[in-house]
Amino acid sequence: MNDIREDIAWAKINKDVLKSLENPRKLFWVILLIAIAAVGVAVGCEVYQYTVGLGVANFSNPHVWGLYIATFIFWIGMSHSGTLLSAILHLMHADWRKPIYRFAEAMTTFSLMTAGLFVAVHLGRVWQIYYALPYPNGRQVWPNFQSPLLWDAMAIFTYLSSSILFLYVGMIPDLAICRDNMNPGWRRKLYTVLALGWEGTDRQWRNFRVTYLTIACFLIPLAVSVHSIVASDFAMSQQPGWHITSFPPYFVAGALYSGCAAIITLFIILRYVFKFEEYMTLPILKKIVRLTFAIAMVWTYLNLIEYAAVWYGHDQASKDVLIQKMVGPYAPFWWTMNICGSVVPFIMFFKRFQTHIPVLFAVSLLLNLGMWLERWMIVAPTFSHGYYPWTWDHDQWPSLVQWGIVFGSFGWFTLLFMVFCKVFPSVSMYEVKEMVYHRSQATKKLEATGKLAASGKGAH
Amino acid sequence: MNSGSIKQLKKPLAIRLGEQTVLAKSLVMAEHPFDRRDFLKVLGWGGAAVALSGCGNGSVEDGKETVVSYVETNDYMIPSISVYFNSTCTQCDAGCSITGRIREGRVLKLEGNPDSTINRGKTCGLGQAGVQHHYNPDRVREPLLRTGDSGEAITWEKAYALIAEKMKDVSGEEIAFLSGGVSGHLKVLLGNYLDSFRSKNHFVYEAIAPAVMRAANKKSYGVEMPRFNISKAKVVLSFGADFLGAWVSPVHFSQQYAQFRKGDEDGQRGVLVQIESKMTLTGANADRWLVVRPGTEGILALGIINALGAAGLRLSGDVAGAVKGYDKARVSKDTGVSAEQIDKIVALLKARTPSLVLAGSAAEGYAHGSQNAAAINLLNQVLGNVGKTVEAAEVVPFPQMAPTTGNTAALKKLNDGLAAGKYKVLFSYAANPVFTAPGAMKFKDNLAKAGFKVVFAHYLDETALQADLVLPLDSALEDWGTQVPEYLATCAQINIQQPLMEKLHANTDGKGTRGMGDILLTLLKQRRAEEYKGFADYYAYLRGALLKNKVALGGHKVDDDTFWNETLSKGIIKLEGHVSALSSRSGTAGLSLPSPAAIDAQYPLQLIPSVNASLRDGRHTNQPWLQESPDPLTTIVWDSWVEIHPRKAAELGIEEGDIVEVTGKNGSVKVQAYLFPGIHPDAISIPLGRGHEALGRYAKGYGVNPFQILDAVFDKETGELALHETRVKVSKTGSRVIVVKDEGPVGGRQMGKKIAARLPSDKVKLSEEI
Amino acid sequence: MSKRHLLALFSNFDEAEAVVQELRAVNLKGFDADKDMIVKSPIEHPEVEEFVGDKPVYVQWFTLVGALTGGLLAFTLISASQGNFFAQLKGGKPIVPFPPNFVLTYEMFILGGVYISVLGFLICAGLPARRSPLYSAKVSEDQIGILVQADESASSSLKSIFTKHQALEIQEEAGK
Amino acid sequence: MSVTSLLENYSEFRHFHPVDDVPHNPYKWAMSIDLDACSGCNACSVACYAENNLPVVGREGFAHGQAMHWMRIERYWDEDGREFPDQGAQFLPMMCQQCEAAPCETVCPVGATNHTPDGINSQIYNRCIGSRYCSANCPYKVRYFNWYDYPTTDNVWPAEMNQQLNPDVTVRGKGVMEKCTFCIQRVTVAKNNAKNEGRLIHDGDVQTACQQACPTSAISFGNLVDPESKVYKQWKAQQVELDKDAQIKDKEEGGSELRGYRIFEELRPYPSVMYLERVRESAV
Amino acid sequence: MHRFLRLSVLLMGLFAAVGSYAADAPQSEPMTEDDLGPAIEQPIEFPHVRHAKDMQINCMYCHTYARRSAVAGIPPLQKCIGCHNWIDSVKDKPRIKTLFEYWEAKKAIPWKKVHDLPDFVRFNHERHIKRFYFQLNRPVQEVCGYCHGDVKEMTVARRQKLLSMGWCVACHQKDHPVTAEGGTPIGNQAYWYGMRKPLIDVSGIIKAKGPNDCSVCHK
Repeated sequence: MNDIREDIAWAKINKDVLKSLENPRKLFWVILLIAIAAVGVAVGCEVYQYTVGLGVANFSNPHVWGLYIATFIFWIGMSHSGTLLSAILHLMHADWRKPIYRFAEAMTTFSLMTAGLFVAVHLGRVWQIYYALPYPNGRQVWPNFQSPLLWDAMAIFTYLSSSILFLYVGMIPDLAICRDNMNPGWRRKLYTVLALGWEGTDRQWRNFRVTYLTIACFLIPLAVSVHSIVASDFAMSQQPGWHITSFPPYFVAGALYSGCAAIITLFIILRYVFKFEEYMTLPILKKIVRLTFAIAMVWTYLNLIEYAAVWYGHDQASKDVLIQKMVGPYAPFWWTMNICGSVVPFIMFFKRFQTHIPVLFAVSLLLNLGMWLERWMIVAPTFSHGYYPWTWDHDQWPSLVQWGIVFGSFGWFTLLFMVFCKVFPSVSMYEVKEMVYHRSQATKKLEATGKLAASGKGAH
Repeated sequence: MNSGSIKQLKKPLAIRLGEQTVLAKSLVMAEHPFDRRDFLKVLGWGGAAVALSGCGNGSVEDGKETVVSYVETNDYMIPSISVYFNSTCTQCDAGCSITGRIREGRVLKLEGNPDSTINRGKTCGLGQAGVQHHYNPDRVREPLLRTGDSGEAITWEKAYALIAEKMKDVSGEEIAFLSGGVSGHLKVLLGNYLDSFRSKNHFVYEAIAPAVMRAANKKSYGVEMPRFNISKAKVVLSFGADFLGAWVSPVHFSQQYAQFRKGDEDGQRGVLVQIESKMTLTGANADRWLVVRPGTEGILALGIINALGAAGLRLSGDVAGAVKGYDKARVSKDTGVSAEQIDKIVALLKARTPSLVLAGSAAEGYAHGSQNAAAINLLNQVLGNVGKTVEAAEVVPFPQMAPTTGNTAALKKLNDGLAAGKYKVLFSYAANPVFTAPGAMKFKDNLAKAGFKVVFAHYLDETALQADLVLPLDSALEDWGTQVPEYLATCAQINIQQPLMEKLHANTDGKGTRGMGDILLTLLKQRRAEEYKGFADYYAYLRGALLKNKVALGGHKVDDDTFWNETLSKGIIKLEGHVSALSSRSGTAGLSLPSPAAIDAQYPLQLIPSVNASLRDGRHTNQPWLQESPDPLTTIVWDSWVEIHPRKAAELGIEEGDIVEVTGKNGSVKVQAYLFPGIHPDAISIPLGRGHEALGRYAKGYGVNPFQILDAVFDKETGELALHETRVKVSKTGSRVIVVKDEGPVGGRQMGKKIAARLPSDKVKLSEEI
Repeated sequence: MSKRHLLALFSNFDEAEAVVQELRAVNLKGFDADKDMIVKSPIEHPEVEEFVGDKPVYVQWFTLVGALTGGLLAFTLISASQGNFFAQLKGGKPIVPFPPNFVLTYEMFILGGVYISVLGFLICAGLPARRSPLYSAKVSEDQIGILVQADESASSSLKSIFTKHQALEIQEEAGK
Repeated sequence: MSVTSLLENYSEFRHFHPVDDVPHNPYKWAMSIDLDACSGCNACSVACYAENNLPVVGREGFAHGQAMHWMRIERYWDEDGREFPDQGAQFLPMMCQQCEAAPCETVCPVGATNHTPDGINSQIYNRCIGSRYCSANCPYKVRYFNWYDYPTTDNVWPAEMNQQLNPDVTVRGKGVMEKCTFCIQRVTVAKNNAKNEGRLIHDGDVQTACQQACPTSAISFGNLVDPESKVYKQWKAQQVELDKDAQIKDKEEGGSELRGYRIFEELRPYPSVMYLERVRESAV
Repeated sequence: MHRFLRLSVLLMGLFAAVGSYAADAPQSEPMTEDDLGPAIEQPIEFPHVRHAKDMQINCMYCHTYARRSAVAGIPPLQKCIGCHNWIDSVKDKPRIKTLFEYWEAKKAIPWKKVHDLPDFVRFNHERHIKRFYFQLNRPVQEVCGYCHGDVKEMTVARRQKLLSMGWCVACHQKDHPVTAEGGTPIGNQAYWYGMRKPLIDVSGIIKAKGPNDCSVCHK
């Protein structure tokens, strides 16, 4: 279980990472094709739904939202990992984030892009979506700024564009590396343009540092606000099971949780596919796993406190919804959700499994399943068991169209992510250099003061 | 913009229409009798429907739509402003007067005519759906002639010629004319037509008419249809009379019911006790709904009389004799109503007067139905309600126009005649016996024995499909006519039916639809050309006929045109009817009620074919609003169901949505089960009206037709079909469906929430309310 | 007086620092260490800023301005549009309700902050920039480059400073 | 200038209603429904179909819970475990309650549903983009979404039936939310007529389709700020006020003689429909 | 340093400008006031110029429904004939001949809609005529011209105004006098639309805006 070698040659870092941009292996194409096929399924479903009407998704009149909104929240939640790794850990000077934050940020961006599509997919009249945009128009009407959906739109737009900027700004030095090492061709032109003439001068680095830090500072409250606003879609409403004070922190914790789980999944995949064993080392994985476990416990706490508050409170309607989740038609999903979210993470408690890749891969998928179910279990049961008993419906099982689009969204994400990995370096080269440089400096200092033996290895 | 929609519906309507509308036109009318219809012409004012454009922003699109203005018009015809014409609803026989809202020549909606004493501006769901009868896409649009197995569209000329040819040498005995209940001038014309052949074979058939009650009333009170003053009663004891749903004149009774509940005079709220085996809409509104063993309603009535006597009410000798032996213990055993409950009812009846006892079809649909009705009427007499809450109704002083009420005995007679091959020509109008006759009667097979079958039809219903010649009829909103309702509310009245818009299926090239009156007139002209040559059409006939009796109709002071136009604008002619006194003798003669039959081991359950307020006997099933209007009690739509009591269902292992096979002696139907607490455990109920094999796109293939499996049992006295006398067994088929209904899976429970709240009557003071 | 550029590459920061210290101390005609010297490095190395000299960063001012205007803009825009002709009652709330407007103001505050920071970064860092006359791909790999510009006359002294500190490579701009 | 307008009218824009002295002037449309009179006959529901161009969704649609009945009649059974419902059933006509503090209005992202100055919760079909948030937030679940394009779907309105459609009411295409509007088209016409005559609408000038049809006259509709109107009198007699969230009688021992209540008052949407409790005879 | 401050101030100014433009845009006039609609071919090329300008016929003589109905209406053919029957001088003109052909066949003339608002819009001619013609005593051609442009100069009418929602709204948010000298107040103007106070200008004229509630125009 080796961490990154401190004496690794910087040139080797460049070489190793740039290798991931070379022509892909067959496996890549196979996965890409599968992803495209999945997107194709979703596009087909959407075209069908667009032409015929949302009825094909099998919603009913009290039960107006379904998997689309659930999956929307899921993807929004997924996006929080990037911010967590990049911004929060950046501010905390946790240098182990450096080899992995790039793909986490990419994940943020792409899951937001995926989530954004669900807004459109979900709308009854998507062709009128521009009605929801605030811009001066010939109708002289503005959208309703009181609607949490509009806050959502605003927050997601802010988050998406800020994340893209964050990703991009943080990538500029690497783009310069790519530019310097590419053979002439479209890629080189692309990198040349995107690198903006970065040369690593002191002035550039100086401003870069401040900017990066500033954006990181902004992103953290933004990320918290985004998911609490998504939570307020529900918490601001009046419905039993939604109108819960602890929803915003609960959502944020859930978001970080699912994001971390997804990072584990992608970490393992990238490590395997691009042979990044030297950078995405097991000690780093161990740290992510421990972080995930911690967040899992936070989430579990908030989840239980939500149930407890509902149970303890006097609101019979909310209580009914909770009971119905436990024993009603959604019970299998609800229990799976709780087991995946709160019990499965205990596997990560065992040291032996903290670096056990197959186990972790399975665990991370289960966690994500649990988190996806969590969103569904927030959205659906309230509809089928709201205030008004007359309209309580039988479980509205989503139609194949809904499943198809949800399925396709995973393909869409995979597609975006895979293309990204082949076009942009998915490990931050300059930051890894920084990391090994600073670590070696620290080691040197320790050696000099003779404290190495006492404190063990590593200066982080 | 329908300027003045509501304002005009109130009082000024008649004046407005009377003075401006019709008067203005009347100047021209003499020369062009058809002008009346001209200004109902559909005006192409843009598209018929206003649509939310599917895509895009709905921007201004110049030059795409066409505006068609009138060639000639009257001042009051203003585009985008509605005009209102009065007519009569023909969706059922109650004779409600309606006001049609007409815009740009299209009738859009039917409202109740506030001047009508029957419905006083109100309508029921069935009446509202009248426009869907008119605009129905499945209406027959041209005369159809059967050639072998297929039909062929022919012209009216050809059709008339064909009838004339077929009628050339048939005797009056060989003609049969089957119709639903008819009244007014149509009845006169129809009678005259049959008369021209010296035929007496007019079979007036209604599948669910209160014919047993008529006979019983005649016996008990001396009139067939007295007036029931629900609003004056303090207690209504109803033996299966669904007067809020489908019984006699539901809209009128509903209003009375509302007054009865409010206690308009003294603030004392009326109490409704409903006694029946299967809960009807009225039962659901009762303060006390008593489930009774099917067929034992008469026993209970006699038991109540007995108990009343025991409680101190003076009974005359013959009554006391008749009810002797109906002591509480026996009655309670026979009917399943507890003695305690009988005591409560007796106490209630004694405490509050006047009361009203109603005998409804649920009590009468047995082989001893007449006996049941007589026993129930006897209760009314004993309680002294006759003359108070049961009053003599006024009668329209034109007996030739009085309604010919339908019954099922006529069907039996016709069926027997058909089976014997007696008829060479059969006409059928406003009846669908192939659908509504009990399967056991084999009507369809017998019908084939008739030589030439002419069916006057709006739709290609089951009977029309068997016809040799189908003649398409105008809808009620396109046709002229007069009607005399059977149940007259406060005064005698003749209802006017007039076109509310131009014919939808125009008479071009000899095709299109025609009014029944016009057809009869044409047919009559084939026989008595001289007598009827003065009448260009039914409109002219009607106008002439009414003007002839102008004085009797209350128009002695005005000239013909004014009278005619006022009549049209009002839509009703109110008359001084004559009243015959009710007889007060108690009808105990011949009263003998059989003990409840032992349960048949093979067919243990009593089948109650229930009458749904909106579908009735199924003639309106093709109106999608009615199909989608949930049954009030089960909230099921678009399908049939069988109601089973949960206890029975548990015994049989049946759950909601199980497809069960209901088998009787005369066949079986497969239908979804619905567990319904409001039914006697020994009975099951299937609603009538669905299960069409024809009729149209909204009716065909939805549900089952319980008429099919009815046994042909008849009431012993009147010969009426005993609808409730079929015994069946129920077995599971193993397949299941999800019942399509409006109520959620909690089945109409409020789950502890205050949604539909209620109070006991001693907690409210209705007299202080507004 | 034409200026000429020199680029020297070093293998580690210690030597680069020494060079820089020396260059700042040296007094050459037409060479001002504050203006004419640029240190290029493959990684962000905060120490570089220290030894290169006090050069303030202004990005945070952009951030402040951007965030404040963003927030202000949002609040005015939203309140004004709510109070414009389409003043519509909704849910029994005032027409210009504060809580939702604050949420949106907050979002726009961040949006403005981030956007203008990036804009400020580009402006302050002089990006997008044209490539400087001397550049080596080694800088983006593992070497530290020091780019100086000075009068032709000074180039030899500069060169000597570089060589003294074991410059791996010295590039010289071709003379005009 | 909207900024100017904002500054000029700032205090108005910050006004709360209905806590204001006069919630709406001169009109506030409201209803009262007497459950003791309602017989559950469904006439109101069919009348609503006729007046408001409601599509018939057919058996399949209904099975999927996609029915469009703006006015639905609910039937409740007693829950005391009797074998037979010997106190009858309870019927409740349920339609949009036109809440004063409507939960649906605030959440619409495009402002397609607003409160009109006369207190009707209006639905602007063309503005709707179909996010269905309003329905999600409605405690009564009385908002209905067009899951399909009913106007063009087979057999909903074949060519002939098209002609019955009310030109004063938009035919909704797919993806649009709709609900009971208190027959706003009739209100508009009545207002127009009243204006022409230089007066306010009198009680009875405007009837909703359901009210007009109702055979038992269980539904009253009118102007709640007009002391002459029946609805005003009924509300007053029952001591029901728009901005109350509970009935006094519910707090008293042993109940009182008042029947008025509004559904889910405790959620404080301030519904504009008052129901009068059904009465059951205590003697039997 | 100063450079950056200057830049910041500039940026702030730019933002403020954009912001206030955006915030005020809904209140401003639409960009194209005159938006000439497409030329429309009508069954008869009706010369508005002859009738309205040369003959000085009041618009509402023919479009008689405008003052009592939501739609202005096309006059019934009867009305055209009513006059033209007596005008022998033009009887042999081709347009008049076509007119009589329709009349003799008793066929309605299929006019094309020129000002065709979307179906979900409820525009009431009556209210506008009442407001501006009867109440404020504005000349009829001006009142009709608010929306229809200068029809009296046209042969076949052609759309001259934008008729977009913003265009309608721009007028509704103007302060129009409630009464004019000699005008009669319509209705009991006891209430004001849309949370706005009525405005009383220096000369004491009460002014009010048009209704601003969505459901007034959208059905």
